Amino acid sequence: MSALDLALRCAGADGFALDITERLSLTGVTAVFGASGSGKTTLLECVAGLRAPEPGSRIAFDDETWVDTGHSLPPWRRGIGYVFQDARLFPHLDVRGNLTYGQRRKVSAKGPTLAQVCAWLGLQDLLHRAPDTLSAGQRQRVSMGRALLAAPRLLLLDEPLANLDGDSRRQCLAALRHAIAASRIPALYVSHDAEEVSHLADRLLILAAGRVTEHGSMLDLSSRIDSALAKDEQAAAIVHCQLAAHDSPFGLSELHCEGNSLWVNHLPGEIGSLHRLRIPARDVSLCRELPRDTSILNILPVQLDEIEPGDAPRLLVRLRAGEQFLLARITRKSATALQLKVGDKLFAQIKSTALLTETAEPA
Amino acid sequence: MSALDLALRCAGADGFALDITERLSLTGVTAVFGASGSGKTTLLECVAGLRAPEPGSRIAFDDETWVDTGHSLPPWRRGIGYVFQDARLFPHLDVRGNLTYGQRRKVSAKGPTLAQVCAWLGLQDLLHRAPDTLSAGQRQRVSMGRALLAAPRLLLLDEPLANLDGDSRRQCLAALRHAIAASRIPALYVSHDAEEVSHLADRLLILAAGRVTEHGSMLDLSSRIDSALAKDEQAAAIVHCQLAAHDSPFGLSELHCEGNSLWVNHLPGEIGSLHRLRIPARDVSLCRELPRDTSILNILPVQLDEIEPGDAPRLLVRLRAGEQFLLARITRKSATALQLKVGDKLFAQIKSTALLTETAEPA
Amino acid sequence: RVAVAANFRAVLETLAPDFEAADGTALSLSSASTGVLYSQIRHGAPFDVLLAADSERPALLEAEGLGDQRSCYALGQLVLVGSDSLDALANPALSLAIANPATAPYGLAAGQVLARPAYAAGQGRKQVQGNNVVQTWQFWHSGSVDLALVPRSLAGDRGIPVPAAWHDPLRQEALILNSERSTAARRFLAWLGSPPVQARLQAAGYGPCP
Amino acid sequence: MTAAELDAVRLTLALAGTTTLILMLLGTPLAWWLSRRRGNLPALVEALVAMPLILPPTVLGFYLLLMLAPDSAVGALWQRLTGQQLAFSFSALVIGSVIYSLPFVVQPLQAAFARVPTTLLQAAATLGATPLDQFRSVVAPLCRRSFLVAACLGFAHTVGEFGVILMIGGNIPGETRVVSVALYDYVESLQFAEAHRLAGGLVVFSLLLLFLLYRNNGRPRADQQ
Amino acid sequence: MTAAELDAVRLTLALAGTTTLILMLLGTPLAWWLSRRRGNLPALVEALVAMPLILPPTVLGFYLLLMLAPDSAVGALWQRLTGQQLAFSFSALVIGSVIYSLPFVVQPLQAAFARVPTTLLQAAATLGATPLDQFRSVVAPLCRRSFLVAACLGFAHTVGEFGVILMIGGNIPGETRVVSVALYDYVESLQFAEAHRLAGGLVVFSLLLLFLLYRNNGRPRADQQ
Ligand SMILES: Nc1ncnc2c1ncn2[C@@H]1O[C@H](COP(=O)(O)OP(=O)(O)OP(=O)(O)O)[C@@H](O)[C@H]1O
Ligand SMILES: Nc1ncnc2c1ncn2[C@@H]1O[C@H](COP(=O)(O)OP(=O)(O)OP(=O)(O)O)[C@@H](O)[C@H]1O
Ligand SMILES: [Mg+2]
Ligand SMILES: [Mg+2]
Repeated sequence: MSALDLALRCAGADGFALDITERLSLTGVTAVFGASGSGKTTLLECVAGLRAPEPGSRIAFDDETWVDTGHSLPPWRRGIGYVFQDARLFPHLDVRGNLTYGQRRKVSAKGPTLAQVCAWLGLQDLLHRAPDTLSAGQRQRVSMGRALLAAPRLLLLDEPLANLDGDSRRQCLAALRHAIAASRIPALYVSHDAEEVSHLADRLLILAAGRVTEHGSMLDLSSRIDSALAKDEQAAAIVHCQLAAHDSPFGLSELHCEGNSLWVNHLPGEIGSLHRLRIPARDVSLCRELPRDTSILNILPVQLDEIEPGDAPRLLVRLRAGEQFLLARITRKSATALQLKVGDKLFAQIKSTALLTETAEPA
Repeated sequence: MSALDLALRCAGADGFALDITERLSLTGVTAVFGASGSGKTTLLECVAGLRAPEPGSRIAFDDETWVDTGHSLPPWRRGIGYVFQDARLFPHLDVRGNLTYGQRRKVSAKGPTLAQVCAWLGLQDLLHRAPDTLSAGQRQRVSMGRALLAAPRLLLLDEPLANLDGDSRRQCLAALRHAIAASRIPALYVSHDAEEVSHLADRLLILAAGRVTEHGSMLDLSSRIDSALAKDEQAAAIVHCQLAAHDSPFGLSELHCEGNSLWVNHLPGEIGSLHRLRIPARDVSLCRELPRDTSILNILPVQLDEIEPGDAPRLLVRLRAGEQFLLARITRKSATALQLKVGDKLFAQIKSTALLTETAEPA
Repeated sequence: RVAVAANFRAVLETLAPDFEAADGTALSLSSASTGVLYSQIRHGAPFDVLLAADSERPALLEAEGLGDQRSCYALGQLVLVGSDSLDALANPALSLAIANPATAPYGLAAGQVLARPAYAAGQGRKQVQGNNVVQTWQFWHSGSVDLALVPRSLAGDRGIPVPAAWHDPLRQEALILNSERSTAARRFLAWLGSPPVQARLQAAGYGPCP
Repeated sequence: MTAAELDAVRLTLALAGTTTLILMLLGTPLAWWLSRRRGNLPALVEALVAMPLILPPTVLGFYLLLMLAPDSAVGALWQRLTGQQLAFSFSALVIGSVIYSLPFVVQPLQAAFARVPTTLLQAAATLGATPLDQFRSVVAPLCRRSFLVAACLGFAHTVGEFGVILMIGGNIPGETRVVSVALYDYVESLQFAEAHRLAGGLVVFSLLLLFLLYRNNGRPRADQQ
Repeated sequence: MTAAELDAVRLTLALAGTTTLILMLLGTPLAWWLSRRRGNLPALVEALVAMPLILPPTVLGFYLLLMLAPDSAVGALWQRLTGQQLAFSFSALVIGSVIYSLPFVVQPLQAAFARVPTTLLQAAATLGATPLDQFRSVVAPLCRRSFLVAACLGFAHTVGEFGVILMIGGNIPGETRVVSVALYDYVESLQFAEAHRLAGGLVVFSLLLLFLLYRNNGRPRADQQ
């Protein structure tokens, strides 16, 4: 399996140093997460060859050595597509010129067409515009299109959706997912938005002060209550399900998960296909009795597996549903009132309106 | 009452034209909302005097005429603080030099001190750094600090938090709220994030293709199911409550709202003080019977007031609780199953973990 | 204040201390080409005496009423450097440098020499023009040309003289300019014309005025 | 070094220094104006500024001489105001050098000013900086290197100039006889040893000066944004 | 215009054109190198490039003449290679003009190159552009105006130059007698009417050319970022 081997050290100002020794699997999307100033951009720049790591560092992409002692493959031969945090459009070219800049220089014959990318990102009407007449969101979308059109072997995305409103964001996210899935380009994706990440990412790399604190599959990490991810307001579990039926009149689909039904927004796909669902911990509540006459469609029998210790006002609990796990965030007050303890049999209520988020690829 | 009077026309590329005739009240924060390219930045630039609107436009700030036929007060005499979408730090000055640039030129004696601003925004360790050694989020925070230190009469914020991770975002949001409340500077705040906006804003101005589609108080707009806001995934109602008790052992506070108790994260404040709570529609579910033995602490008896028409898979319903309103987003399937109709008496379940968000000012 | 043609400056500098010692008047030498000096004097340059490299421009200045007592202070002598014989002028294979006939009297004289029927055979040669005699000499001195027609004052004893009859006389004339120091100027010219000084001029390569 | 040469050096430094100072004072606002305006008038002014480049120095000097002579308007005015003759004075040299070297100062400054991002000026304006203040606190530091280049070109060119200076200065020792003219004199009077010495000194001195200047004012990162 | 003047004009345009072409070809990579490196060597090279500014043209011409003469290393090599003498040839004029005008081309280009944001070059590199390609597709278009300024300064200065040209060219009609030399001759030989005519023609022509150039190449927005 292809992988990106990193053994990196790269110092920044004021004693900051990125220090990473890691093997990143190169299928699908690896999300890079971390606080402001934790070294995400530095990592991407080292991988792109825009910043020189300290001597002794090594970067290898598949069997190709990119950086080693006394050797550094220049950026223009690494075959990467970089979407910068600032869009960095060429001010002397119009949107079309910017979009096709990489396309005209690409080495592989693959890659989407200009028309495709414009349709995905909604750029059709902007082609003749100069970059300085674009709004910030428009610039960001052009920058994404430019990287996609270069048909890279590795995508590096540095908060590409930061300046976009909800709708554009969803549209661009869909475009990215599509492009990545269609051309099977691996990607490193920096984002501050856990929800965005869970839509897209297969693996997660969490940085703090220049070091990797966690690295693993989205699935594993997201069902743990002690990961950095769990601290986030957007903490969510990911479960595998099978598409069981479509309920067209109501625009819903029925999924089977460990023998139970889950109703979610209509999913494209054939009956029997496998899907991954993201279930935010804050959308899950617990009852001892099966609730009736409620607007909540999705109720799963679960067993309490683990309770986050500590005396914060809110707790994360891990729930076992068959072979899989859910997370629920509840108040400590409720936990006490319900006298929750490990092993309890409970019902987890999940609002189906929250279950709208299928993650990256059919698992 | 002080107000910003706008009668603006400003053309952009490709037939785009900002066209606004509106009187914006100048107390607290007015959020400016709208899709990418809808003219938010254009509006702010016209107000700041960085872009010249077409002849015939008028801008008046309180009794001061800023723009009128044949007259335009230059930007440096408008007393504004502008946080740009791109940070626009001065590359030849270090962070301290950037922060104090406006401070050294301010006319009023008011405004926070350098030390205060650094503490609010976490800039203490960056003071001697050059802008090009900062991460994107750090740059954005410096830019905010620079605007605050200029002690402006009007703050213009163009997505100031776009590049920040969750924690920094919360910290900066708190800093902004604090600065705005302490110095009573009115602000226009562009954001794509409904949640961010509801924390901060008192009023909302929604733009689409250069025109105002909605303008009103956050409270009014957020309880309507037909507003543009309601379409957003983050749609939420805002309710007034009174602080009734603190439950220190569990880190919660009890609020009274129309005779019912609501448990929320511990709120600073005295018993009896008034608060505003944001209740996201997606966190509210409905039952016909009072649920028991559930982890959901907040259950309000409500009456169904209005159901969003149409046949989308999900509906927004408006619920009356005494004199106030809640919103709930449920599937059409549930609505049908529960046979919901206007006038029904129901129970609204609200996860208390979702109720963490007090809005801008004590109402 | 003496405005002196550039090619006479070096000689005058060696003589100047003598005059200053004898007369007690300090000399201030300003040099440029005669053409430049002419323009400057016409536009108010504060000089007392002009030592030109020709007779034409002092005459013009006198006619314009800017000075008087025009007199010849030295006679130029043309020599050929780069060959032992004047016959070399007939050889088209040898390149030649002369001063610009349009601006320099030595150039004019050189042109007259070359116009002699005896040297018609040399017509096809490569011929370059110096802006002035010094540049002409530098052309030859740097080795860029084979021959040069230059003043004897520059060539020293290296060249072979060209008979003076072959060209118009190269009268270098002085002019007393209108200024309050004209008596000192007259003393200077008298000193310049005195036999011991004239003898030293001849040693430096100038002929006596007729 | 002889006393006369020392005189010439002193005079050269005074001339080049004064000229550069005036050039910077005059050229900066002119370049700023040119960099922010477009249209026929600025294009014409720009072309006019470049004119001295086209004319051979002596010819330019000749026309300047006509302009500054006592019987000209400028010369007469000067004489009335100061009681002194303008042509063949140090002031005339300064005027000539300023005109002659103006393009060397204006052009690099203008190119630099034109590339200062408007966005930064806008940021400064919103922070209360008037246009003059914006120039002082943003444009000037960002264009530090171009100021250096402009001053160097202006200074060096004034030092090296001699056609104009010879013509309107008159090569008067201690008054208008600068190093370049002295050097010219040496070469013209075949005093090659002296010429080599003076030229060598000039070259070594300038080389050292420029080297130090360029080394310590490399390419500051800040200039690149 | 007389035939001789026409000859001189033709020659001047050929000389200035050739020189500008060579200057741009030579000066561009040199300026690029200087703008991207810092240290002692670049500072020294930068100072050396500025040297011709310091020396009076005739003096510089004198040294160049020594350098290009048949018995010098350069002159001899040239003669062996081409069979022709270098001094007093058109080629010599070109060499002299190139050396003399180099700083006018290198300095504005260098200042412009130094201000191209590295971030844009990085973006180009990630899109597959080699350094040469980056230069061609990003730097060159962004510095369009500075190229114009550099070429103008180089061209104009070559047109106006005459000290060096006179010295190494030898004022040979039709071969090395350019307009500036012709103009100088007119002034020197008191043919003022002709001088005025030629100078006037030169000025009007250049003014018109520069005016049109500057007007149509105003301050493009793209240059400002
Ligand atoms: N060019 C640079 N030179 C020196 N230090 C730098 C440079 N760029 C960034 N740094 C520092 O290195 C650290 C990591 O910066 P980096 O840009 O990688 O952070 P980041 O994780 O991308 O943050 P953000 O989310 O704010 O973009 C920060 O402390 C920053 O100040
Ligand atoms: N300088 C300009 N000249 C001409 N048109 C412009 C200019 N800047 C923006 N526009 C156009 O005007 C419209 C409004 O742009 P504006 O920047 O105000 O949008 P915005 O609402 O701020 O968008 P975003 O959320 O993407 O920043 C867009 O269609 C944009 O392309
Ligand atoms: Mg970053
Ligand atoms: Mg915007």
